[in-house]
Amino acid sequence: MPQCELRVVEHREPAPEHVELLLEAPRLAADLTPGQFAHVWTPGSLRRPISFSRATPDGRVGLLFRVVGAGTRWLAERRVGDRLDVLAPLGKGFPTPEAGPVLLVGGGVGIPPLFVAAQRWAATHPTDVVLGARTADALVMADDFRALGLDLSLTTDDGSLGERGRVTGPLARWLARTDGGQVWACGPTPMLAAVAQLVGEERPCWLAYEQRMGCGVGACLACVVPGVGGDGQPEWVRVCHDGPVFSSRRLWWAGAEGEA
Amino acid sequence: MPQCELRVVEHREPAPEHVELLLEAPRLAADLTPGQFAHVWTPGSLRRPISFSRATPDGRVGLLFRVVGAGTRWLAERRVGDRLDVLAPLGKGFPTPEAGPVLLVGGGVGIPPLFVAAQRWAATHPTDVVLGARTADALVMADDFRALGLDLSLTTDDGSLGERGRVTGPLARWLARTDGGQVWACGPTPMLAAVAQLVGEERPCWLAYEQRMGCGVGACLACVVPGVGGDGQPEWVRVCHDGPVFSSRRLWWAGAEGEA
Amino acid sequence: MDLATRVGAVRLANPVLAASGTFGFGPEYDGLVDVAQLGGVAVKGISPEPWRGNPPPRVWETPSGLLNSIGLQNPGVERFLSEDLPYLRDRGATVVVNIIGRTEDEYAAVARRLDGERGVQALELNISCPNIKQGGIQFGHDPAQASSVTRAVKAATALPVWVKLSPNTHNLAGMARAVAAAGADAISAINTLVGMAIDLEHRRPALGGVTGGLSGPAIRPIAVRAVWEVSQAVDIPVVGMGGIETATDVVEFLLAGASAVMVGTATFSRPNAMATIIRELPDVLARYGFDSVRAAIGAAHPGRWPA
Amino acid sequence: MDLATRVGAVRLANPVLAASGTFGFGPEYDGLVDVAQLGGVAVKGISPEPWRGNPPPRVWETPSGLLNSIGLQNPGVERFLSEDLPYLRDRGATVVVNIIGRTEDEYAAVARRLDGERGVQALELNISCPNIKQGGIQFGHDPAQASSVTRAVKAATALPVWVKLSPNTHNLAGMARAVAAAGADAISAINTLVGMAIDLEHRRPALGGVTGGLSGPAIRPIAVRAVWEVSQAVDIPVVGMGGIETATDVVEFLLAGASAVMVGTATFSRPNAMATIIRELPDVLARYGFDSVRAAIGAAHPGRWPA
Ligand SMILES: Cc1cc2nc3c(=O)[nH]c(=O)nc-3n(C[C@H](O)[C@H](O)[C@H](O)COP(=O)(O)OP(=O)(O)OC[C@H]3O[C@@H](n4cnc5c(N)ncnc54)[C@H](O)[C@@H]3O)c2cc1C
Ligand SMILES: Cc1cc2nc3c(=O)[nH]c(=O)nc-3n(C[C@H](O)[C@H](O)[C@H](O)COP(=O)(O)OP(=O)(O)OC[C@H]3O[C@@H](n4cnc5c(N)ncnc54)[C@H](O)[C@@H]3O)c2cc1C
Ligand SMILES: Cc1cc2nc3c(=O)[nH]c(=O)nc-3n(C[C@H](O)[C@H](O)[C@H](O)COP(=O)(O)O)c2cc1C
Ligand SMILES: Cc1cc2nc3c(=O)[nH]c(=O)nc-3n(C[C@H](O)[C@H](O)[C@H](O)COP(=O)(O)O)c2cc1C
Ligand code: FES
Ligand code: FES
Repeated sequence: MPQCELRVVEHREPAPEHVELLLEAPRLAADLTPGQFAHVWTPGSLRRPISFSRATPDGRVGLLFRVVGAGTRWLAERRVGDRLDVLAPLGKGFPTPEAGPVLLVGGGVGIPPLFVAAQRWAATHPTDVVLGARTADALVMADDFRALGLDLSLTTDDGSLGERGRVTGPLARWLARTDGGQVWACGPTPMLAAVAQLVGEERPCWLAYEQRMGCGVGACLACVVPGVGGDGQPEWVRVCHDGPVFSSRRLWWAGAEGEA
Repeated sequence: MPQCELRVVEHREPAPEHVELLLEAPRLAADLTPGQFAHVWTPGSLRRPISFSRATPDGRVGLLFRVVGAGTRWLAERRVGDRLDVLAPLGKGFPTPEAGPVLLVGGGVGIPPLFVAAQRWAATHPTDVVLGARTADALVMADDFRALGLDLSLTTDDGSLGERGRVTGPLARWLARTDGGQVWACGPTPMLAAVAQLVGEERPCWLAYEQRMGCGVGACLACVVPGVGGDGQPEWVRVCHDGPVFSSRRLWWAGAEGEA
Repeated sequence: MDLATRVGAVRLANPVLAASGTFGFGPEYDGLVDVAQLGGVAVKGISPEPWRGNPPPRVWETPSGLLNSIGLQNPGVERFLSEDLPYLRDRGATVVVNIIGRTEDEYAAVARRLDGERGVQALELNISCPNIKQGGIQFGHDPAQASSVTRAVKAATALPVWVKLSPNTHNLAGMARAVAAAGADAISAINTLVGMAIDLEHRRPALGGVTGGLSGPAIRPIAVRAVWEVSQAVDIPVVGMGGIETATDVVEFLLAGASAVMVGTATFSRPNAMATIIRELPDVLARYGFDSVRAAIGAAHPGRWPA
Repeated sequence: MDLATRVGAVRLANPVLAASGTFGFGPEYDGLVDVAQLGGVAVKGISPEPWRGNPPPRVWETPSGLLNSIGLQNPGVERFLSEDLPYLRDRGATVVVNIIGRTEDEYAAVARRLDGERGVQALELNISCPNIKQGGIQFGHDPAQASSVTRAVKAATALPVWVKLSPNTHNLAGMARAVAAAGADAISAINTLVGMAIDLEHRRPALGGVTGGLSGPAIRPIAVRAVWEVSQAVDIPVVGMGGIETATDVVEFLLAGASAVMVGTATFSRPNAMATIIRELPDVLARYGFDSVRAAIGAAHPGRWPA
């Protein structure tokens, strides 16, 4: 988990208010586990956690983010040739899938880490993809998934693209028609809760979580969410170090507590 | 005393670690009194006071400063086309000189406001100029004064340019050889104290002071130096509003108190 | 959008006042700030006789903050009335006179002198300035003394009395309860925190007064917490301040429980800060679902948390 | 340049320690920070039994500052000893164990358990954390209670005891004198200030714990003042902290009277902050005319002002 200065080699705007920075980082591109993130320096007291959005064969990694505040605005202003100070790769990503089909369920800026997963495993595992967003404008990376030859189910809250509604619609249908398999999801916490509930306890379900972070490396205990301890009792788990990807069985679903 | 956004039209580096920004400001260029200053926005809690260094017939004013900290560093990075947010002109400048010779005594970055004075009055008043600095590198604007046809006495602490020593040497000689006249000075506070003492009470002596400022407009009472009240007793005077130019008679020389 | 608000009996066209000590008496900002458009102006602290204040340097910048050790220099109440008040009064500004004293009697003397003066809408009792050695400050953390000086001032004037609290205590709620019980009409919070900086080059404190008061965005979290605590401890209104720079900051203070706010340090950097805030406040309130200033006051208090 | 310093009997190779709660127990920063090169490491606050801490969100950024409400989550002293201490001990780090409790007995219990443990060089008594409701905090502003808990801990261990003070009081000097008289070997100053922020969108406090502790450069002027005050009030050494980011900041704390410093929040943004400071400290000391860390300690105190 080294600290490094990575050069920006491409600056894209895949959608309004969304920016993807491509960084030169051959070792990261090779070693990265899907779902891992970079803790990126921005001005102020804290870094910003951003998941990797892609890892290319020519040694680049991507960070795709929505501009929501001062930190992401500053990041969006970085230009080709600038260097980003990042701690990466951080956290535990998605596990190597078990045999059988995989469903990737991504919501909004939860989509990017799933694309890394698709890059890594779509060739060896039958993979379906459900992507959702509030509107067509915020549904990123669909073309990237298509370029891997994957079929996509798209949903938007307002019906401006794909099916009107939430990702849970296509998810429920996939669960109904598929035997076994596993579900990997990333998106807003309420979406993850809904996904976990629908998938239930039968099939493996892995979820990439968000929480406000301090250190990003497990030291400060800022980024906790409620998990289940070895004794079946609630215990805090750290998104930065124990996650951000957790088995749904490791998470405590009793209350909304911790769903920032 | 309006707040305005002035465009940078020229960026010069007259000496190492010194920058002069020329700003488009026709009204200021026409109305400015020598010794007045601009309170310039820089990032952080406070603006930075900088004296005007020149006012040109084609409607430009100058700010010449030494890079000493974060504020002046930020200012030094402004480029042609950028806009500066300034409050100007602020404070009371040098008065219109009385009949007779004028000696301008400038030290370091105290030199610039005296150049505005020379621009304004050298044509109508016999003017001599003493400029001093620590080293040749920090002695700015000598060529500007020469371009007005003025004779200069130069001093440097290390003798790297002109006479080795302080401005008080040439000043003492001028006082000895000149009947009447008046002395205008700007520079570090210890220099001003030495000038005031040498000139004494006989001749008018006007000094442009520095003090750490808050508001710059007379409201916060941050920028005080010890002055003499109407009753002959000490009273604080505000550099930003009552000055920065004071008659030496208005200042209290008893102690070092207030000599920041 | 309805920006009107009240601090007890004092009605304000909008909730944005200039904070004491940062706006002089108004004329200094002539041409830059139209005092009639502000919610009001709290003038520099006024004592019975002129005070000299501290030796310079009196200000020093810190990260997102400002240290000052003005030391409450002021012209005294008589010169304030004859020379300074007329500017604000003539322009119809809402004037809050910040008062200071070395003793209870001095506070009461200023209050008595201001009682009935045309153009003064309220008094703000500064029992919290960290910049004077004797007087003032000891009232700032002793509930009994704070209560007693409040009572003395209330007895000396019919004007509404706002008591300005110091954050340099662990017992803000206790202080608030004490002065409320003593008859305070409102509470101003907060004054500056005691801080200092060292001038490394000269190997001595950067400020002439050695320590100074810390203001600016650096202290905003402390100010928001103070407003939150005080507004839930007492029933009288709270005027919040500390590091406010934008309309968004104002909404944060309203939600924390402030009925009005003051802007201090921000004016140094942006003389038009208050005007900009007042212009942008309607949009920001609307963005967070409020249709008036009043609706936002205390809207983040526990009883009102959304499910 | 001689960077060595002492905090009482504890000798440090350099004056830069990691601040409690910001550096975990060391392994989290493995590969980023070499703990053996630091002056020392103050580990997360340790209680007799595990503590759960506060609900998230637990951090929120503020101007030049950080609010946290971790709530002292920790594994308890037994798991600390078996699982966490070995990493630091094996690398030869100087370890200061920050201890917390709900009662005097709990503090004493942790101290007693740590007494004689190999790899522990000192205890740091956290009587000042603003993030727990019962316990801890009330010691933070009552000299009598602070004195009593210090005495209890001293009686339970032969280890040097540093008492960490809260800035949320007007009586820092009194607190320092009380704990010094009770046998404290050093004073750590400061812990965080109580602050809060409102999440406007959700109309509720931004932190799960409602209020939190403010750290970072925003509080540096308050920390410098605290070190200044405390180091002149007592004869025991002071370990200064609050907003330190650079070697220049360290020199400011030394001149204010600190014998060593801790770096907390800065590590989040720049994990290499402490290493950079240690590397640059010799040059910065030299620039201001010092030939050792020891020469700079208290060099801005009144008795030593240059003429
Ligand atoms: C593991 C992880 C991976 C992420 N991956 C992505 C991604 O690939 N693309 C993307 O657009 N966003 C991602 N996010 C969210 C992203 O971190 C926030 O949008 C970003 O921190 C906002 O910073 P800001 O300064 O622009 O916004 P502000 O709202 O001004 O930030 C204020 C503070 O809150 C924190 N914060 C705000 N929103 C979030 C959030 N949703 N999660 C965690 N902290 C937050 C910020 O880090 C900062 O400390 C991820 C978050 C986590 C925890
Ligand atoms: C009326 C007046 C006119 C001035 N004219 C000039 C000029 O023409 N050219 C020039 O180079 N400098 C001039 N100065 C000094 C200039 O204001 C400072 O050099 C500048 O503010 C330093 O800012 P900084 O952020 O770079 O330095 P820092 O040292 O980081 O500044 C820290 C704080 O101290 C204040 N400060 C630092 N030095 C001074 C100083 N000498 N006087 C007042 N405040 C100070 C800053 O404004 C800031 O608030 C003038 C000062 C005054 C009062
Ligand atoms: C230079 C200066 C002078 C001040 N003078 C006074 C004063 O005379 N009386 C008072 O009650 N508060 C005084 N204050 C405190 C402010 O009114 C205000 O409470 C504090 O600065 C916090 O607000 P801010 O962060 O917006 O500046 C002063 C503050 C500053 C910066
Ligand atoms: C996330 C976080 C957790 C902290 N936990 C503790 C703690 O367990 N015990 C303690 O004494 N101080 C704790 N502190 C306070 C720091 O040790 C330090 O006193 C304070 O943050 C000021 O230093 P800084 O500004 O360099 O961070 C914590 C601070 C932070 C930011
Ligand atoms: S962010 Fe510090 S433990 Fe996760
Ligand atoms: S800087 Fe405010 S009065 Fe001069």
